[in-house]
Amino acid sequence: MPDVAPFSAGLTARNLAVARGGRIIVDGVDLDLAPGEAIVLRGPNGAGKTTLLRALAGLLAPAAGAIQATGERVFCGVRSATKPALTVDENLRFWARLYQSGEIESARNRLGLDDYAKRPAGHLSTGFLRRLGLARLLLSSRPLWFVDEPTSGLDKDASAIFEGIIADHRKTGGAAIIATHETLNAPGARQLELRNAEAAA
Amino acid sequence: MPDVAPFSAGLTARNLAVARGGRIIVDGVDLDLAPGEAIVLRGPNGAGKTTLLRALAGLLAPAAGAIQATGERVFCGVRSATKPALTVDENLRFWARLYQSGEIESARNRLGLDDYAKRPAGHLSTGFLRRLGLARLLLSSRPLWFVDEPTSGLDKDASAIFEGIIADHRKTGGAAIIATHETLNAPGARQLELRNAEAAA
Amino acid sequence: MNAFAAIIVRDVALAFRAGGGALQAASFFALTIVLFALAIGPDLTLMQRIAAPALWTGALLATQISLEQIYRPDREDGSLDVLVETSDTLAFVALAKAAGHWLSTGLVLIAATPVLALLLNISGAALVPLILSLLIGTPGLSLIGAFAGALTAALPRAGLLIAIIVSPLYAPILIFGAGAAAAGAAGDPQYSANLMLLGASSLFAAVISPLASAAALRFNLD
Amino acid sequence: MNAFAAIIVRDVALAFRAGGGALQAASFFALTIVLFALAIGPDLTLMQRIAAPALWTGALLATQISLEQIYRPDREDGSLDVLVETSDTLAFVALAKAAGHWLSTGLVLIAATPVLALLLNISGAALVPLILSLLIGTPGLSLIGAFAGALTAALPRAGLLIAIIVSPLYAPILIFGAGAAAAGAAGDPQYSANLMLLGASSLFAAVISPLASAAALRFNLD
Amino acid sequence: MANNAVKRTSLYDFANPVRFEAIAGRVFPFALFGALTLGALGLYFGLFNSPADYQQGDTVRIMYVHVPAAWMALFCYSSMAASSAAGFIWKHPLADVAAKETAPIGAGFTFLALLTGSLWGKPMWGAWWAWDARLTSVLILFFLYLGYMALWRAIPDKTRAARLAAILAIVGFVNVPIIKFSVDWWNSLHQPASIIRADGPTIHSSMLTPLFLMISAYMLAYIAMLLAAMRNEMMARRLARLEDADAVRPASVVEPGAVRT
Ligand code: HEM
Ligand SMILES: Nc1ncnc2c1ncn2[C@@H]1O[C@H](COP(=O)(O)OP(=O)(O)OP(=O)(O)O)[C@@H](O)[C@H]1O
Ligand SMILES: Nc1ncnc2c1ncn2[C@@H]1O[C@H](COP(=O)(O)OP(=O)(O)OP(=O)(O)O)[C@@H](O)[C@H]1O
Ligand SMILES: [Mg+2]
Ligand SMILES: [Mg+2]
Repeated sequence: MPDVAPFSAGLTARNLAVARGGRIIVDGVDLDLAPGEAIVLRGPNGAGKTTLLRALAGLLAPAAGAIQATGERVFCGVRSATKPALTVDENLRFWARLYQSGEIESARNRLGLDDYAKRPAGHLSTGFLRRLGLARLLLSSRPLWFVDEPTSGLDKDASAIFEGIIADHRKTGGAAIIATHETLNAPGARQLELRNAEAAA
Repeated sequence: MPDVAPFSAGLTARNLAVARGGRIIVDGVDLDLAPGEAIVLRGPNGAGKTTLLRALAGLLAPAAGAIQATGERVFCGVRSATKPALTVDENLRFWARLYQSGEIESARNRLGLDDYAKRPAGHLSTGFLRRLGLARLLLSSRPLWFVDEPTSGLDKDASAIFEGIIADHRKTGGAAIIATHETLNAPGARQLELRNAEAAA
Repeated sequence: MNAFAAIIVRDVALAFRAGGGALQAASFFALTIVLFALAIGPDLTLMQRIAAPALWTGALLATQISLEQIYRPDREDGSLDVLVETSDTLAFVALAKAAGHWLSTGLVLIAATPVLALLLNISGAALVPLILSLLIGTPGLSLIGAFAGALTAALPRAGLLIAIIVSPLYAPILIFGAGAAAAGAAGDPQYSANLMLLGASSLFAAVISPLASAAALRFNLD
Repeated sequence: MNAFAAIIVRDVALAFRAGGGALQAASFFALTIVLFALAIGPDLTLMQRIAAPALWTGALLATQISLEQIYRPDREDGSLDVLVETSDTLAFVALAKAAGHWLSTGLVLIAATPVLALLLNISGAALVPLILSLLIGTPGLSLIGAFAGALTAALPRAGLLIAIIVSPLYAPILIFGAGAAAAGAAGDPQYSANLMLLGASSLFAAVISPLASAAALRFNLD
Repeated sequence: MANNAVKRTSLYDFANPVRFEAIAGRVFPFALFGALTLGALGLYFGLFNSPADYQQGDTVRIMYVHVPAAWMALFCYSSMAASSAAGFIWKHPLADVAAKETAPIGAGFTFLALLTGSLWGKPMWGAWWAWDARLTSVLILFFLYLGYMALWRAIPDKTRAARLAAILAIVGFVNVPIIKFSVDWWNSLHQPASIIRADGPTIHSSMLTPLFLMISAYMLAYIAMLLAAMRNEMMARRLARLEDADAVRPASVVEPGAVRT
């Protein structure tokens, strides 16, 4: 795919509804994301943050409404998308090839994974596995990021690193939507609350 | 097994060393846990918190040193130990039978899972799956708890619920060691820090 | 309900859920026979000659592919920790797991046998010894298989390993089982001798497997 | 290296890692034959008669049990999201996955065939058509199988479904393949006809499978 | 497990790795030399200085390679199981390594028996392979070896691999007689054992001399190969440990603020 110049990157959703397991989870969402902007998505458990993120990232077909994205999108969820049998570097290399971009070393180094480069991902601790998953955002070099609970399992340093990564991403005109329950230091980020968690059937 | 009276429950570790993947991860740990006491275990990613917890819980054989536990132990890790194909209630019932104790309803209700009682665990959101995992602590009605990153993925209400559960557990003379990166409101809990994380080979 | 029963009940329930292992084993069994019949082509006498061996081999393969599911999922989702926590003697847990596996695999295979026997036009007289041999032999398969599953519980994909580990140990049961089925069909006096040896093999497995499995599980917790 | 190659390389690498699927298929194949021989009893003439069908059935079963591993792991660990994100046309991804599967399964099975042919003492003259039929047929098995895997990627344990979906689709390949091997060994003129039909089936699969798989995958991302 | 602690200390006295290195270093050359000379002698007697079989002709000479190999296949599996048991009970690394390194050697002998056997079979039975009892049981034995080695390979953590593989070796060993019996039961075409028999050997003595020369040669070769392999493994492990030692700084519990050094 042609790499869209990050600057023009943006996203709009109008009257969006998303279903999961045959049930409408989120409904009537209107949302605009401008280049360089960040949205922190909050809400109680089961509110539909993950569902909404996946829909905005184009991984779930909307049940109703429309999504318009200028620029390529990357979703980074709770599942790290790593192969335990492959080493950290092998996982990174595979992603770099898929996205046809990114330098492995700089991404690995940025997330403090250098010591683990040759270790199988299956031997990483919770937090380091999370870091490896987040490294994919850097490799993708795509403008629109959708990140689900990035800092859960991360220690203070790693959380700070991630906040720095988001800041840099926005400086270059990238945009991000981040779902989290934790305090996240993202200056000037819009806070968006998902309410009325569905009462289960 | 005979249910040890909670009051007498305690744990001591002397000069404990734990290996993982054939490598010594944690070394020279001396630790005392008295009835009614709680320890919050902190430390950077990869320091060995999970490893230490599993060893103290009796799930990893120590490489050196000794552990003495009076009272039964229960470990609650990041993996929720639930079966996605079984409903919330079925998962709870199975545990209740294994531990030969606990009322399903009260545990389910305490963690706000009532709406999901008849739903397959595989359809739960991150946070609600975590809640289900934590419910096992209540069902076990064992005095010594070892909990790994309990509040990651939980919303504020759920975190508060968990803090309440710990408080009640301590009131009845139970004790707990909790590994976490997040702020945890546990009055009078001892803070322990794991340091000198290994630099990987 | 005590823990022993609880484990069996849960595993059987899981096996019969959508995507569970019970019907999978049965269908794999059936398809093995059907496909093999297709490959051979229409030759009734030949069919009859190889019916018992084919069915026994099919049952063994169907069991083998289900072995990975006995312990690995429990290890991955943390359930194994809970089982270890709550058992004084892990060998009983291992026995319960093996029993659960037999109820949801061996028994199902036996239930499917008559239909397949019809397909391979096995006579009613030949069917009885076949079923009997399976009834006596399959518990041994589940027990030995559970041990292989316990050994490899910590490995992400152990199918290969399990197959290699288990096949030599399965050889006696297969030989006596298929032998009994064939002898029984032919009215051969060796019939009862084969059944005895088959039963002995299963009993032997019932003694060794739980202990060996328990020992193996202890080392697969980290 | 482009994405298409990257996917193949990674899948083959994973398959040959300890616990990977490649050797698993081969050993399952070999053990199927050995166990079947044990079940039949030492009867060389009978074995020779059923060698080709047994080998073809074994190869098909070995392929079938590996199908679940094509897409489900990627779906579970989130890799499938990444594959979808990074591909303009998902059909190419599907083709790459099928190719990777054949390289790490079909090819390995073919490599193992000569040794097994020895055990079933198949003559050299009969071996050539057998290998040839497998070379032409197994890609079809991988392609069709990958489609079944894509359909069931979202199911925790789809072995049953895959077997049921795949077997009717495999029937033609099995019939033409085993037919070709047998005809070739007997110097039967139908040999070439069988091979033609076999090749046609594989080609057909090569056209349909990637498109169908891509469509199926889109519905399995939730 | 309590009494093991006692045994363990005493065992370490007898077989600590360092002393093993020394002993192995001294024994190895003799074993190797003996293996080569006896092997040469055995082959000489076998090929040139013993009668051809009246019905098998010169092909009978394959026996001098084949039979000892077959016996070693069985012997190696027994010793593998024995050292596995020792390693499991006394947790002694040397025993683990001995078991681990015996496996490929035993598998090698097994393969040699299979190979020479089928080479022998071609002239004898007109087929490379026959589903004869002994052939089949040796084939199954070969699978037992493969399973054991595959398990070692699959588990990265050496200590855990040792324990689990030991369990497998022991279970397999207990089953060997059952397998052998079942296969014999299944088929009894192969000629009856004519060397190990209550009424003594029936083979001509001029055949026995080279046979026993070859058997002792195989045994010495096994010892030599085992010692060499064990030494390499021990060194490799020490290297790995050294690498880890400076790479790994284990963590420990400290009260907040204080940093443990
Ligand atoms: C893969 C092929 C074969 C294998 C694995 C095999 C296995 C064995 C084994 C395990 C032994 C030693 C055990 C014992 O002596 O009780 C043995 C001995 C022997 N085998 Fe084989 N065998 C094979 C093929 C053959 C063939 C083709 C012949 C020739 C007809 C043959 C003739 C003998 C003889 C003469 C002995 C030693 C005398 C005796 O103990 O009976 N073997 N074989
Ligand atoms: N695969 C699924 N099938 C059916 N329902 C699902 C599925 N996944 C999630 N749900 C339901 O959708 C609702 C929203 O789930 P979602 O994961 O989006 O919530 P969330 O806001 O991310 O919660 P959390 O903060 O716990 O992650 C929940 O009620 C959940 O039960
Ligand atoms: N199964 C394993 N095999 C080998 N090494 C492992 C294994 N599990 C963990 N480790 C290593 O042990 C060390 C400690 O891991 P552990 O999970 O205990 O850390 P942690 O303190 O829990 O980290 P986190 O805060 O990220 O959860 C890490 O360096 C990790 O690489
Ligand atoms: Mg979520
Ligand atoms: Mg941890």
